[in-house]
Amino acid sequence: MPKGSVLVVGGGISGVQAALDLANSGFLVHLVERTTAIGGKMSQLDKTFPTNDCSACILSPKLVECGRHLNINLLTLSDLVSLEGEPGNFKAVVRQRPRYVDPTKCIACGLCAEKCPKKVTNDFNMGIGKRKAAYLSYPQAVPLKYALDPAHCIWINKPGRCGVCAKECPAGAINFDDTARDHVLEVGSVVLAPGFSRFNPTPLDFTGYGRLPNVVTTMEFERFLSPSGPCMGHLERPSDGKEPKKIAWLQCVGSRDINRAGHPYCSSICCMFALKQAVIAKEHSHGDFEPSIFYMDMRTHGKGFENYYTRAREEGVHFHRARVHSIIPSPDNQGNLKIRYVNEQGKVNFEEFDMVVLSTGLEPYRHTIELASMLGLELDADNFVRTDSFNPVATSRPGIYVCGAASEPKDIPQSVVEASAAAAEASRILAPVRWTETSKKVYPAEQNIYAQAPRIGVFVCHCGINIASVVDVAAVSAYAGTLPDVVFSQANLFTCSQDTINQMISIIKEQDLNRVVVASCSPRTHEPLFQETLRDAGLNKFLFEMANIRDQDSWVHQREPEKATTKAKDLVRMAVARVRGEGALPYNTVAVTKAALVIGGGVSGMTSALAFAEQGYPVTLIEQSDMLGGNGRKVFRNWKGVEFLPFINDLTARVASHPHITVKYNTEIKEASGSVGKFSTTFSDGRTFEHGVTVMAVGGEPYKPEGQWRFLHGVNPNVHTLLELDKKFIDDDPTLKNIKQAVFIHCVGSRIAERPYCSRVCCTHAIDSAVKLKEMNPDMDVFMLYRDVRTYGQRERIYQEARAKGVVFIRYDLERLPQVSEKEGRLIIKCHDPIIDAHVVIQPDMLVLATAIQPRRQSSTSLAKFFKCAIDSQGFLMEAHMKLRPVDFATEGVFLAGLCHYPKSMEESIAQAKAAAARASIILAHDAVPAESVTAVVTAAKCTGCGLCTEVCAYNAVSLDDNGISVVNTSMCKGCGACVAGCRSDAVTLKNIGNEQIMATVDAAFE
Amino acid sequence: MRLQPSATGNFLHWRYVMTEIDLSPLRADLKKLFQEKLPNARIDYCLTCGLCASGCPASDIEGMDPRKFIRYLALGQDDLLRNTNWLYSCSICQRCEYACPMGINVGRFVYELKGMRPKELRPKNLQKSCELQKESNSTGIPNADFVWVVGDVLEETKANEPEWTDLTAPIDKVGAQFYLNQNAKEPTVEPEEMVFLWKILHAVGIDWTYSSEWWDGANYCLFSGDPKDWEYVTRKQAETVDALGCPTYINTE
Amino acid sequence: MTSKTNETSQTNWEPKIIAFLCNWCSYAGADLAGVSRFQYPPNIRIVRVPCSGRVSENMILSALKSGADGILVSGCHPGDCHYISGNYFARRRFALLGNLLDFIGIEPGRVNFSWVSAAEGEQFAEVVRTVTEKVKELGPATRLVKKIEAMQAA
Amino acid sequence: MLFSTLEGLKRFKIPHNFNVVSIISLYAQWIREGRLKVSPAWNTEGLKFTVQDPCKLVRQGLGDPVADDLRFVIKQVCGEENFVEVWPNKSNNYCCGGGGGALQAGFTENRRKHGLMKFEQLHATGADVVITPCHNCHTQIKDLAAHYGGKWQATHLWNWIVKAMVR
Repeated sequence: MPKGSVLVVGGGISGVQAALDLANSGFLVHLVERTTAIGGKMSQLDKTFPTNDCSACILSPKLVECGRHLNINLLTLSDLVSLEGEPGNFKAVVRQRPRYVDPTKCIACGLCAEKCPKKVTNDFNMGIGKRKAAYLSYPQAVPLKYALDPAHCIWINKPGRCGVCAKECPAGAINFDDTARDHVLEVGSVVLAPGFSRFNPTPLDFTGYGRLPNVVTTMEFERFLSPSGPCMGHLERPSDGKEPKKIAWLQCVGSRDINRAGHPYCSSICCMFALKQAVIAKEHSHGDFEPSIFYMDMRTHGKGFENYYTRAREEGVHFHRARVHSIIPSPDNQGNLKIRYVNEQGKVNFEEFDMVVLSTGLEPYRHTIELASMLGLELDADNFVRTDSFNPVATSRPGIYVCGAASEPKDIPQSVVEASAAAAEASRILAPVRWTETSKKVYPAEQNIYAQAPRIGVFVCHCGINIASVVDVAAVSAYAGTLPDVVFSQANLFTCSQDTINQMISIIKEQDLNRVVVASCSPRTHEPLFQETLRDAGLNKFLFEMANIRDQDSWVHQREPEKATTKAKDLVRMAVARVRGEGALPYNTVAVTKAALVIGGGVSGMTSALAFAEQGYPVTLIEQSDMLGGNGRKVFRNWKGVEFLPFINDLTARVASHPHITVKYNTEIKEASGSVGKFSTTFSDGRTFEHGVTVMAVGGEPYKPEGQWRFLHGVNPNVHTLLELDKKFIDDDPTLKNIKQAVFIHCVGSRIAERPYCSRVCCTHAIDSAVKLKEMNPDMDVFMLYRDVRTYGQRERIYQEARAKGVVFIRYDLERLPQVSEKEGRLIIKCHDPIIDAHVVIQPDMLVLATAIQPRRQSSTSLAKFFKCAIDSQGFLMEAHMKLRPVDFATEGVFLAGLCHYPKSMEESIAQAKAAAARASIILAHDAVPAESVTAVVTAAKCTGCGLCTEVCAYNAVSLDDNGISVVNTSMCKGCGACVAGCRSDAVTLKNIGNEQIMATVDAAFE
Repeated sequence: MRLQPSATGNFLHWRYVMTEIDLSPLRADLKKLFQEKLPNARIDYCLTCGLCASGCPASDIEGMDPRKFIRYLALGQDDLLRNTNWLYSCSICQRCEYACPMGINVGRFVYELKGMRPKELRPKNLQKSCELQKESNSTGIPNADFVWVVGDVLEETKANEPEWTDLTAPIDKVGAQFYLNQNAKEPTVEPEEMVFLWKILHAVGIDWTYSSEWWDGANYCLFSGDPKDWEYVTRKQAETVDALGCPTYINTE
Repeated sequence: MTSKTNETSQTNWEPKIIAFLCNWCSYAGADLAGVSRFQYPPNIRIVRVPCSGRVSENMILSALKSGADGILVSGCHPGDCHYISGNYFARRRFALLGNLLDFIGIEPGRVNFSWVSAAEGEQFAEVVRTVTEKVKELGPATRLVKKIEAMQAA
Repeated sequence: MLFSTLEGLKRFKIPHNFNVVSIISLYAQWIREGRLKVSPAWNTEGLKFTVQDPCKLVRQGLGDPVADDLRFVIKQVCGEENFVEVWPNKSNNYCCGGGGGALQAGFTENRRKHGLMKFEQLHATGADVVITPCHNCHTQIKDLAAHYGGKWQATHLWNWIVKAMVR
């Protein structure tokens, strides 16, 4: 029998996500982290693109959950030193270096650091500023335990000397004789998420990095921006602490460079990273701030990225399509930097900046390379872990999976998708031993507060500077203390951080609180975290309210601090009034139907279905056409040259023959009802299918060129779209060889007003097609008319290969579209080459249009109705959170994968499909899932039996019993309150959101 | 292609300015020639990012910069490249290649194009310097004059400066440890500048010698772009030093 | 009645507006306005409700009674409602309530209804700006306000 | 000159049994070995020096090591505090515009336009003397001073070494 546990190496966002998915679906996880705390590079970020969320705010809930998860054994300061065995039965030896602080005793009071005399460069802040030898890597670290730095601690190096921390520590947690320990772990699978490191620009002398203090890397600049950074979020430049007014970002430092930096690939995230920093820096500085970005191609190819780029332009970020040779100190004013650049017309410009930020690229982490050689894993030409074209998380050794930037430079959403996909793969062969090595969470006994007078505790949050920079948090906290029934009020720097969470638990017990109000950010993101804290303190989790004084106050009234503070006081008073009237509610659950419905028979749909089936769950896969494969069948090969058709045929065969999968062709959904755990869907053939989870993989469709983007498509026979050209490749069309000249036009229908998004894959697809044509006939002239070449990540290799084969790239923009005309059937294309400022005329035998990918609008909208999921302005399905829940919908139990989410490549769709299955199998792994506790309840005496409530209820959860009194079925009730608003005799109310609570809240707004 | 009169009014400075290029077919003969001759030419790798132009002091001269130069090559505008006087503004200093992400050495193609110009169309006294170089040295003074000037200046120094009476400036001393080359400018125009060097070598006390033939270290045939001439002169210099049997060749720059 | 007017002279008087926002769409839209830092006037006080269908007529009248100068109820666009039909009921309910409000002399523009989705941060800020402007023009609400003149008597 | 010999021998595979060195590295070696004793004492009124890194000697020749030797010698000869560093420098320095036959080719206006960045760079140091260990740089930088109004004199190294020599 295989082992029911998994080893996850690496505690960054990818490792943490994989660990949570695995632990929540029934496996014991050993999470091995090299440093003293999990969070990885993301914890060093101030804000994250494209949502501008504060990184800590969306990361700490996951870290706190991971830190306190019963089935995650967190091993910090640890490395995997050896691994034997085969899939299902691995024996891993993990060496844990000494922390010199006993985690069970340390209460993170910080006295050891305060008193420690030894100053050390703070590598969390990228070497800017100092920390002590006794240290905590960052304020919201998980686990929140101090550690002694063996390299610098005086006592450890010369025993008997210093030892101040041991004297000062109130908990006696310091232990100088702490030694390394080896843990022998028997696990079923291994997931590697060791992350990446940033390119060190010092060897590039022309950047002046390392000699000119005001030349910094993006990671260092991020620490300047961060409120927990060296200068608390106020921008001060290193040389003289002055607030910089003009900053330049230089792109592609260490990437797309085969001369000095030796990295031919594109690091895929630096463009968005620089854009975000420019926008956020502009927000930090009050008044005139001029950010400029020097780039080759602006690569904003992810979901919501192109909008972000457009908004950055509107907000005054200057863009120069020019790379810079050298950065030199300005001769006249001290500390400034002078840049000479040439714009595209060849005009020489000089400009001076207060600071220059180098967008340094990503590199394989040297520990990953050591780890890979120890485990015998193959690396690719760039030293990243080699993965399979059709299984992006599988390494060359079975049973060991990889996710995150260790296999290719990628952004956080893609790393999170791959983490869940790796969880799916890791748990595939362990399905039979689910829940065998895990333990159940036992909550303390719940205190009955029914008879008690309200004793309310209020916790007001600074959220770093996000709230505190506008709202006077201390005043609000003091004011809260004066409110009736409020017996405790406290302000915190980060209420969602683990130490404050633990503090809350003890405060609730010590102060004997029976209701809690947290004034901080939005309940939509943080309510579950705080409700869990109430349960850990023995309090019913529904005795809780939040006052949203950040997203709905400090962030939106930044220029009116006093009014924002008064509003904050009102919101706290309203929350207190609301929580006062609330009572404890039961924890209802819904039994889970252990079956899955997958909608859409393309590659994503099939991959999800297989992932479910291989875990032993029955799946029904419905496809509207009569064939599986979807768009996958129309595409020829990926950029690595691997043809798709053999893979798709094999996948189709496996799906069609798998005992657990029922495929229904020519099937649509007629009607769907129910919610997580208990959906029931009726198909067009009238049959109904009960299932617990749903995965939507309805795919997308190519844009049909029209209007000014038609370029004679459908008029001249030699004009094709990429898919039409692929058809010729698949059919091995002999005429292609004797084409003398071919022209491709990029961005046909994408990145324009009607479709303000980038279709992500057409650059790679078009360039690969050009390379294919050149392979067939090297003497063929091929021209690519592009706006920005977005061959992100290692796809940059195909772009370089195309250029090497003589493909000519000519840039166009919206002001000067290529003109396509024909004379006696011959195509004539006129465009303008900006470099030599000349008009170019080409008369090709073939014109290929890289058309946009758009959503299947009618099928997405109709499905969204059935399953209540949101659709974005472009018609793509809208995930719960763009960054950290990229495969879930806001509606529980429904997941998405493939083109219907956003255009993506085949392997990215495969990763998302496996991820959707992994996230869904968390629900299927449980026999019951929590159902709505906030349900309606009828006071029989008041009910006149008019039946209005039964008519308005969309879930027919209300019915009249035999003597005409209405009764609510709590397992069906979703708590929308339509019946309560409709009832004329105030007979039915919604628990905790009754008319009294709402009216009390409204009245509280006016005291 | 049309001619654009240059500000200076000097006919030689008119520049060919592109207005409309017909790329059907695309005949980039020069590019193909360079690619066959120089395997890692990488002309096509160019990303047109402009980094070279931003680092080149000769950008925006004769309407040209390293990026445009490579672009004209890629788009087959060979006549313009053959005729541009920018060939003599680019000093082949390789600063473009130093930071270019694709490591393209633009100067290498400038060198080739300079060599392709028929000798009579090359700038007069640059070509003349190379011809003289092939005879003896870049300024063309007879070897005997060089030997005489060295001797004369040596005697004058020893006479006027008592502490340097034992100063030497050996010529054709077989078996000397160091061979010293000598730029032709000093003996031709500023002979006294050579004395400083002799004094230093004397103070250090090393065993050195000039040669009476092929003594000029310069090589204008590199600048005129003629590989055969450049080789001829270098080979002559090498033979001279080997004939004297000196193990170390000191370049006075 | 009077305590309200003399306490705030006409010029720097700031209306207080109660906003009932449905949790799934408009409340999320308000959050998005925050994340995108779209600034809007600080006069609204948001009350989170599960669905716009949860807001009944007497809640609005009681809010006016408590002294609200303006009311905003915002839910999902028709068809987007997380609870399928909640916003349809809300729409019909407010069409009828509008007639009653006119009848009892509440100026149009005091009680407002809008659709804002989770992706419409900008639109939410815009709705708040327009409603605040409208209510400011109308001046303080006096019709239904029933304030116990406790301070007055003491 | 160094590049034409070094590169010539390599490119045309000319057999030779000597190695080629720059005299600048020898100066530095001799000073370090004490065989060439120099002292900056002569520089009483603080004459300010800066340097040009000739492309053929540094970037295309022996790289940063010879540029470091060059600076070491200058500082030994004229006093560390009298030396002003230029930016960019060493292997990344600008070309003066005189090399590659530009001086001989006769396009004077273009040559001086090429040298404008070098002029501004040197002008910003405010140095009195620019050490130009290359004959083309020597002529060009002297001409740039004359043309654009620079106050420095362009010299070789050996004059100052002899001035600083301690016998």
